[in-house]
Amino acid sequence: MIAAASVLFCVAGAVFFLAGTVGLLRLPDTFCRLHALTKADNLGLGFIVLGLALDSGSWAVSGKLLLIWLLALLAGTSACYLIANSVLAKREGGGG
Amino acid sequence: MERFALDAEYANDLPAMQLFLLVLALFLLLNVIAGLFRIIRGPAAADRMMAAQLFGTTGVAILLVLAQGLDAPDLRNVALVFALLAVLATVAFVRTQEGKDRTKRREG
Amino acid sequence: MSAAVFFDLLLAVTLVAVAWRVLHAPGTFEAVVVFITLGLLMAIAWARLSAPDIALAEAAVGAGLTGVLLLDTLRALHPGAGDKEPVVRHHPSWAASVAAAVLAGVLVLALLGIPRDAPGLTERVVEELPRSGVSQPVTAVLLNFRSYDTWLELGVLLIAVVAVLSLRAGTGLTGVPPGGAGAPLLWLVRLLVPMVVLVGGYLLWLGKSAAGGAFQAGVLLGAAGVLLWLAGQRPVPREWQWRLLLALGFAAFLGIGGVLMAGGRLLFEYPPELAGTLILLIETGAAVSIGATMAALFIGLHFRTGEISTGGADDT
Amino acid sequence: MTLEQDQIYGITAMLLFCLGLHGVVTRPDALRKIIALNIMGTGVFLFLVSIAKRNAGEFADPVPHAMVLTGIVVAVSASAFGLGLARRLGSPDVEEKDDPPS
Repeated sequence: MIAAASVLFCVAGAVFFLAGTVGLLRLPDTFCRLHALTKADNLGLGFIVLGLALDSGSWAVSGKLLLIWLLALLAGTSACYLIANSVLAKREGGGG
Repeated sequence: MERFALDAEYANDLPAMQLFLLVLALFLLLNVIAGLFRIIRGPAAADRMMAAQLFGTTGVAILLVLAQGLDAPDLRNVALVFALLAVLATVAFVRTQEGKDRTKRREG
Repeated sequence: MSAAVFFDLLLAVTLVAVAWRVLHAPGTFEAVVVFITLGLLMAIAWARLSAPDIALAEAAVGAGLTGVLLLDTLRALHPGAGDKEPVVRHHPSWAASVAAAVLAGVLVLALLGIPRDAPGLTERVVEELPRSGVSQPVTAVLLNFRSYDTWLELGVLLIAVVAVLSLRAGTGLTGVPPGGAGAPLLWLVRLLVPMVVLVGGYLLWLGKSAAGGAFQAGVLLGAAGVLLWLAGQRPVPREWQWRLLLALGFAAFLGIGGVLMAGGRLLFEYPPELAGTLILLIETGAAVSIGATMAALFIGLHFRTGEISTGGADDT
Repeated sequence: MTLEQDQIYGITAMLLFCLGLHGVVTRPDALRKIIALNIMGTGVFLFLVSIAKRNAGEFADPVPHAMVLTGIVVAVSASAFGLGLARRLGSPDVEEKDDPPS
């Protein structure tokens, strides 16, 4: 039962990563792509972490996985913000 | 022929969960490879940097999956370091872009 | 074909293709970003080859520091480039390509000719491991069995810093970083830097029994310094403090080796009951020095961007 | 003949080394030369680690691992020095290309 749930969460995470990659490749505009990127970052890794934590069956491992997810969340969100900001600044400042 | 621990992996007699985790890692690696095309196509520097950032997160996922699949807990620390420092290149990129704008303004 | 073979083959092909693209991308910025990706893929390769210690170092160096150094230098070389990509005229040479291909063929044949059952040094290390003071074989090799190498390597790092600093007018490391960091960046750095230092200390402690140690910890400390500089924070150490931090690892080796020799032993012949403590001492010094070196190498390159207080002749 | 894992990565190592060497010789700009040198180094490291993995029992041969670990840190220091030199010399061989808008 737990193994099934674990596999299910991991597959869900993989689907979000796939969605992020497809978005990265197919979406027409930089800002749209930023949006796709954060989705994949946050949800894909979150689901995979959840699945792996279930499979590990250890609180210590689960805690570490959660910490890694939170750090990746922080990095992804701030990177997205910083890049969007720099693109905006360039559009306004450079007029192009 | 004498077989060592690793060869069990190559000989395709893994437990189901480990096999699933390896396939999952493989799928995530394919995602990175597909994403490489965005870095190659660009067009703007920001697009390339963003794709690199996405790879950082996918890399964290691959390492975590491998840590479990290969039963190598040390790899979780590698993922931890990646999660911590993935943003470093982006910060450097953003700061150098600002620097460019400053120089341009000074010249213009 | 099993999933593991397929994973390795796919990763191997990707590594070669990515390396080719790094070298042949028309734009230099693209080359740098793809090179950062190569670092990530290498970390996965190290993970597959049961080398988590190297994966840790690659994660910190390849994905962190090298990328920052390259991006920063690209900016310094093409300051007015804006969103334009610097493109380099490149004349392909058939002779060089053929020569490289022939060399690759010879090397691959030689590789496949290596005998498969050569023992290597694993057994010797396992034999000596209980007397080394640590339980992690790589740390035992680095800080006990082959401590000469590690000691002299710290000397090489010291020389590298001196070389980088000698390239510019001032010799100081107390320059002013680029200003104007926004509030979100400052917030991020305030959150991240203590965590990076904490994880560095964790890896240093871990080194005696699992993947980790002075090198991984040191590179993380260096990355923390680079992050602070990028966020516009002035380096805290004064001039003499920089020198102390940079020399600490080399000096720790030298001091402990000297004491051992004075006590009638060989250089770095640790008494087995003290070996663990001595190794931790040396590793702490080495981690601090490696961290200071990595930060100094980055900060030391800034003779054009940051206004250097002691020199500044090169400032644009 | 089937390839073992260490041979897959060993061959990759050789190819990376030769690609890097080719780059060092043919690329005119200093920055790309330094990157090419790093790829050569990566090839050497990968070769050493793949050799260490050959016949690995409980763990891989730790001696090559220790060498590569120091090697990575020395490589980044040498690269920093090379980049410093490149900054001093400038790069005259560069022309600007317009980037299409995003």
